Amino acid sequence: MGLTSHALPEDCGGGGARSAVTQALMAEELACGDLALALAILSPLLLSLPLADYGSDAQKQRYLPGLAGPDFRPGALAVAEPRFDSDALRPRTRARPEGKGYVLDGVKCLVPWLEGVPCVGVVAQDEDGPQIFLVDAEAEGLRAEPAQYMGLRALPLVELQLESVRLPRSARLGEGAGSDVAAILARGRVGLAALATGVARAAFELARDYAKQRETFGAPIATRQSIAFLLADLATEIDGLRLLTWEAAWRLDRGEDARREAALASQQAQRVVLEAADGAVQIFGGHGYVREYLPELLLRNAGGFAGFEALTLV
Amino acid sequence: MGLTSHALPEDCGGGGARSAVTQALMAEELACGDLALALAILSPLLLSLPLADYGSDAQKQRYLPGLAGPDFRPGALAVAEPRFDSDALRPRTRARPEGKGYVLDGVKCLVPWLEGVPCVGVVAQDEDGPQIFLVDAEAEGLRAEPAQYMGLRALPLVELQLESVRLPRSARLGEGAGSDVAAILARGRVGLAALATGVARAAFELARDYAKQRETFGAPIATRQSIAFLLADLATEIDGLRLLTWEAAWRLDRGEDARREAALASQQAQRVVLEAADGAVQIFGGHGYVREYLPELLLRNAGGFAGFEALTLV
Amino acid sequence: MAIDFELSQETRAARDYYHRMASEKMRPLSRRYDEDEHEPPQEWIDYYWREGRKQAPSGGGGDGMVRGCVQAEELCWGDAGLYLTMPVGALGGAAVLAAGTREQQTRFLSAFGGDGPPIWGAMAITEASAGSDSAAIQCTARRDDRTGEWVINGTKIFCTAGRQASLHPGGFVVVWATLDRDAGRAGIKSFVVPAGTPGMKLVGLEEKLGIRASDTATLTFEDCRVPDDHLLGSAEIKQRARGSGDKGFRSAMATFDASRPIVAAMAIGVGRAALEHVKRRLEEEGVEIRYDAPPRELTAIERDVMEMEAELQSARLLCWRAAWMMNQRRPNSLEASMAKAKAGRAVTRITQKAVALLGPEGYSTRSLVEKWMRDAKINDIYEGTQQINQLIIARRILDYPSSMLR
Amino acid sequence: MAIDFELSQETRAARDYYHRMASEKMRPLSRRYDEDEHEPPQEWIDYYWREGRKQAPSGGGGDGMVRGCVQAEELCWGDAGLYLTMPVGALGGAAVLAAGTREQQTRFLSAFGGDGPPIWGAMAITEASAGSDSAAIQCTARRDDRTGEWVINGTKIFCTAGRQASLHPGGFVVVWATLDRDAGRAGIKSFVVPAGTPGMKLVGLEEKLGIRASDTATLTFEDCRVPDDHLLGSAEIKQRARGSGDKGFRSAMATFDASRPIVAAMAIGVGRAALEHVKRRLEEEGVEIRYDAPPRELTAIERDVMEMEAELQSARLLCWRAAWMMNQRRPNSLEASMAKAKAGRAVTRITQKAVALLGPEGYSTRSLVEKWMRDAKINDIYEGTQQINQLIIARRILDYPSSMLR
Repeated sequence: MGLTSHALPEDCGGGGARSAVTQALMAEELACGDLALALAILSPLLLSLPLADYGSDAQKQRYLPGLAGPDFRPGALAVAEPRFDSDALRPRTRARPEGKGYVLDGVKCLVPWLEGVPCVGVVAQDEDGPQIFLVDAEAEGLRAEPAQYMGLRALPLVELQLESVRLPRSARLGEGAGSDVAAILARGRVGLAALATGVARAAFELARDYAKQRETFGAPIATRQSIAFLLADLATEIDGLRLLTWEAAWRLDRGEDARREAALASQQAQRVVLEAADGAVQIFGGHGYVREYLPELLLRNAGGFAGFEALTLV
Repeated sequence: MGLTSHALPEDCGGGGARSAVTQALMAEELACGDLALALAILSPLLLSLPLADYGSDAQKQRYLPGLAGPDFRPGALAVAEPRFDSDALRPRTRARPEGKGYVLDGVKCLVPWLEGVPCVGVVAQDEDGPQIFLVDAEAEGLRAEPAQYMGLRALPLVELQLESVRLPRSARLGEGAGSDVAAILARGRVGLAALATGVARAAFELARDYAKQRETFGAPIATRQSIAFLLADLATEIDGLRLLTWEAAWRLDRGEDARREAALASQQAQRVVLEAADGAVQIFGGHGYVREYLPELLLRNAGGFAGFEALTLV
Repeated sequence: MAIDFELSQETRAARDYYHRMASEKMRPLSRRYDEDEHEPPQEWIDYYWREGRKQAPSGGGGDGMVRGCVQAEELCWGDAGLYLTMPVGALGGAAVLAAGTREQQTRFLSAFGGDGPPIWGAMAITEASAGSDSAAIQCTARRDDRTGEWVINGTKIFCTAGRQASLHPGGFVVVWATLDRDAGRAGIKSFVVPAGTPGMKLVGLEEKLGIRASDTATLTFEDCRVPDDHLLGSAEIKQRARGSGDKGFRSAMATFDASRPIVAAMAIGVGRAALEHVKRRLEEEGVEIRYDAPPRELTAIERDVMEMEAELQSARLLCWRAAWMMNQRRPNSLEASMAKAKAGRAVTRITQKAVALLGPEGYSTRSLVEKWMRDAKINDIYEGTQQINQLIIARRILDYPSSMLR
Repeated sequence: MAIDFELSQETRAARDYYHRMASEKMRPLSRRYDEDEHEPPQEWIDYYWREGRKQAPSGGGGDGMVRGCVQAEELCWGDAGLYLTMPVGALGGAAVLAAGTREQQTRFLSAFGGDGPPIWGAMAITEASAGSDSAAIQCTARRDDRTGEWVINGTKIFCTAGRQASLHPGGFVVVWATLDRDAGRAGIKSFVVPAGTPGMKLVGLEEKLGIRASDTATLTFEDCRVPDDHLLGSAEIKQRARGSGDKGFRSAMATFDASRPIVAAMAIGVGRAALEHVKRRLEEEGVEIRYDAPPRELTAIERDVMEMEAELQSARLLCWRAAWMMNQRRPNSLEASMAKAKAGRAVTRITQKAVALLGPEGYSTRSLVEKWMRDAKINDIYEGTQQINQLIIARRILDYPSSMLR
């Protein structure tokens, strides 16, 4: 559909119009529709962007044509680990050099795993620090177990068990040169901030429309300052978050180091998305608590942003 | 006036009715009147309570009669230090054993220093950890320099310079046995929480009365939900803070370790007092910003609680 | 004035008893009945009916409401959804106690102490277009002078335990209906509709964010007839005395004054479950909370945990104060709303923070933290939303009638 | 759609210029004029009038409002109180620009570019019983048909720079007064009252929490006469067309739309001063801010500083957006209020947090942090309180007229 391939270089079969700002806009729009669907649609970027940036020629040739082609081909990146202090830059998943390759051991979680995913980029610690390893979905020793979370129920997510997964040296992204995982994760944080903006906006718009239509004591609840000011604050916070996100993306597009901006945007994102979803549930009252309406779904999705890592990239 | 002597044991000339809960009630009431005045009136407790709890017989005989007597005799305790990471339990002020006594060096700040203060308890690090040293106001090497802060303008506060202040061994509170400074400071934290409750209540009451009387667009501003709900939240938070403070004081009266409760109460206190004072300024609008009305004074006083340490004890 | 935070010995015994029950009987079922949303938790119901309620410590009166709060906290620490499925009179029973005659109380409530099969009470007040605005009730009750019966017509939503109460013989639903829509609050009365009464029909069950073990029913009443003496209170509509004559409505509100501290305590139980879980996990990971470290040395987690603890304890003390005032028969509607407002918000934040602090682990259904976040949020909504409670507090502190502040 | 956060080269040059001015000319005077509250900061005024305004980079137009914001931020980073004492047209000048004819603009404003002694413009709108509620203005203007003059009577409070503007010949105060109290907003008009006009009297100066270098005056007008052509806009009262005909009032509001981004930028300058101070002190103490550490490893201080930075930058971007929209001549009243509301609140919190983070050091008058906390708070109050801006935002997003949401 072009949504995820237009950003790839032309020699990789893409549209050659790489722009983090554009990706952020797209991520917000899609997430404003539905976060799970957005993550599914955007999943090819999880592989294609790091490949485009850091992949060796052989790696690009092998994987990119599929990801940039006319058929939808999902991608997967395994960053988070199922523990209390999951730290993307210091993964406990290890890539131990052995003979002519690596042996990977560890557990990853919150990995999007759509039907037909060809391979997954696994962040693991090797002798150079955190690096990404391209592991075929069918590799021996790799087990993808469906996992359930509070939200994102419409997205197939798995916990990945890696037990002595043997890989050739050529499976390391960028091979000898490796990749800059911190920079990739900064792109993931901006992506999360954009997704959060979308979810927050969806919550705000639902709440605003409901507040105008729902009457108590003879007047729409939006005419009460407690509701109206909550909506005003949400609108302001969401706009502020969007601008922070755009600025971080814009810096990325200029080739600047945007780790600080990405960190600030994603910190704000966690707060704002939760406030917006919680606010929508509150404004919907009892109806906000039932699955017949969307706010409860938004709250369940919003509740995960503190644990999400790189579910899309910009 | 009895306010500060009734808590002392009868054999020290006091009323024998020691109760942290009563002290907390008193501190709240006085601080609701005026924080600076409250600190002045309660200052004898800064010396008399630690003396009653830890003082040697000789120390009690020397100092307590004056503090418990019919005339007001101020006290002073020097805990905070003028640096960014002032830490009461790890003071940089040192008490170095030398010969038959100690030599004190360091700087203390935010020390109440009323006319006629006989001596000051200085928290300094010695070979046993943090200890309190009773230093005569006239001691050689001790210099009290008036210091100005954002608030508390009506209270004489000084920065204490200690340069090679030589003290006999008998100047250490509790002498050989020493004192439990952490426990004394926990009493100070409960005291601060009670004072904060008083300041917050003053701000709330002013704001409530003003909101009922001030009209805009033809109605009292208290009839607008944004103002009314702010007042409702402040009332709730202040009651919650008061209960936390009372509970911590009640535990102290039962002889329990209340450091955790004191820490929680003082953490809440810092937040609530600032929210209440800021809320009062906000509700007073332009009048909240001028010195003709009290909210600005309350905000300046409230702003210091994060830096205050043991300005009264319970 | 004596300030004392000590629970009575009997209440402490009750706390230990309910804590064991929560830990041994409820927690093991938590995840299952969260997932099987519309399945009644039969083993829990049976246990409670056959053993749990009978072995509960009793006596040593005087602190009844505080003990009720302690019980609610412990059991909701176990599972808030399961707590709401307990075979008890619940809000229905509370309404009978608040507005019924002694004879009605005996007639409708004694079976809850009996040895038949388990039964439930429930309260049906909310309607699609009357949420916070109870005075807008459209459900009608008309007297059939021929038979002396009340004929009820209307639809009620969000009726907690409405399925159990309407289906199992012996239980009942207290339905709020108006005798005269033009009379506003004065015309609103409550009626005891026994389970199985023809015309009362369970037409739907909500699928919810949390407290999924508990059923939230939609009930319709179509020419549903109950005998004359199923009306709680008086049938008289005090004409033109809107401000003062609405006793039926007032007794509903009195029910809320009594139930709000309990709801606050329920919230606190859920929040405590999440907080304790976080603290235990931190301990397991070797992370210590240093309570007397200077603020500038704390880690973000230490400060978060301390804030969560302070918020929870502050809510708990507000809750106990409101309950203690009820025990003293003092008016407590201000304090009850403070407790409810504070607990609902504090616990919403505490559980959201708990999920965030634990990262992917907190978000996974492998632990119960994500469930507690979902369960907690109901406390900000039912029995008066956050906003309604703020309104009540504001009116009290400003001394404004409801006409001045809406 | 092009999204670009790059400031133009000229604006960056202006930023550097004003930053140097702030750092070299304002900061050294900050504490002194905070303490000597009613002493005009003569050396600063003279410097600005004789050199500062003349050497300012100019040209490269198109981003005027953004540049105004950048200038305000830099100078208020220097000192917000001193910024408000600058000899400029300020809100008085803005009112003349917004509602005056071209001839009036030339007549009243050209002296600000001249070489006489320094002069000031000011705006007098607030009254004791008309704060947020500008339409309740009681100050009257009556036409003397004999002389063709306007005769103004009333008292104005909270008039920023009102002393300087009313005393120094060449300057002026724009006074808002009603031609007809019964006409509501439609009757409200603005008048240019030159400094020294008989009948205009400085009767008081406020002692304030912060921005003490700036004078906040109470001015009385007793039969104060100004010529016919000192009225800005038309004298006509559009009868009975309250919703639409209040152009005089509207131009006041338009002034606020234009001034709010500037006020937001001023707030941001103060907040940045405090934040930079905290960061520098932390650096001096060897405390590092690790931006890409996982949240669970952050210290409380690191998280606080990151939050402060994010809040400040978010406010700054909202401010620039509102300014950029003005440059594009797009309606920006929603965005201007968002910027003002966000900046006022963010900076209030940032400066309070800065004081708290630094403990006794932050509370002491030895550093400027405590002053910045006092200065910052005005931004939550003047030019529309937090509440007024929330109201404006809410009306816009809900598409409600003011009658629906008060």
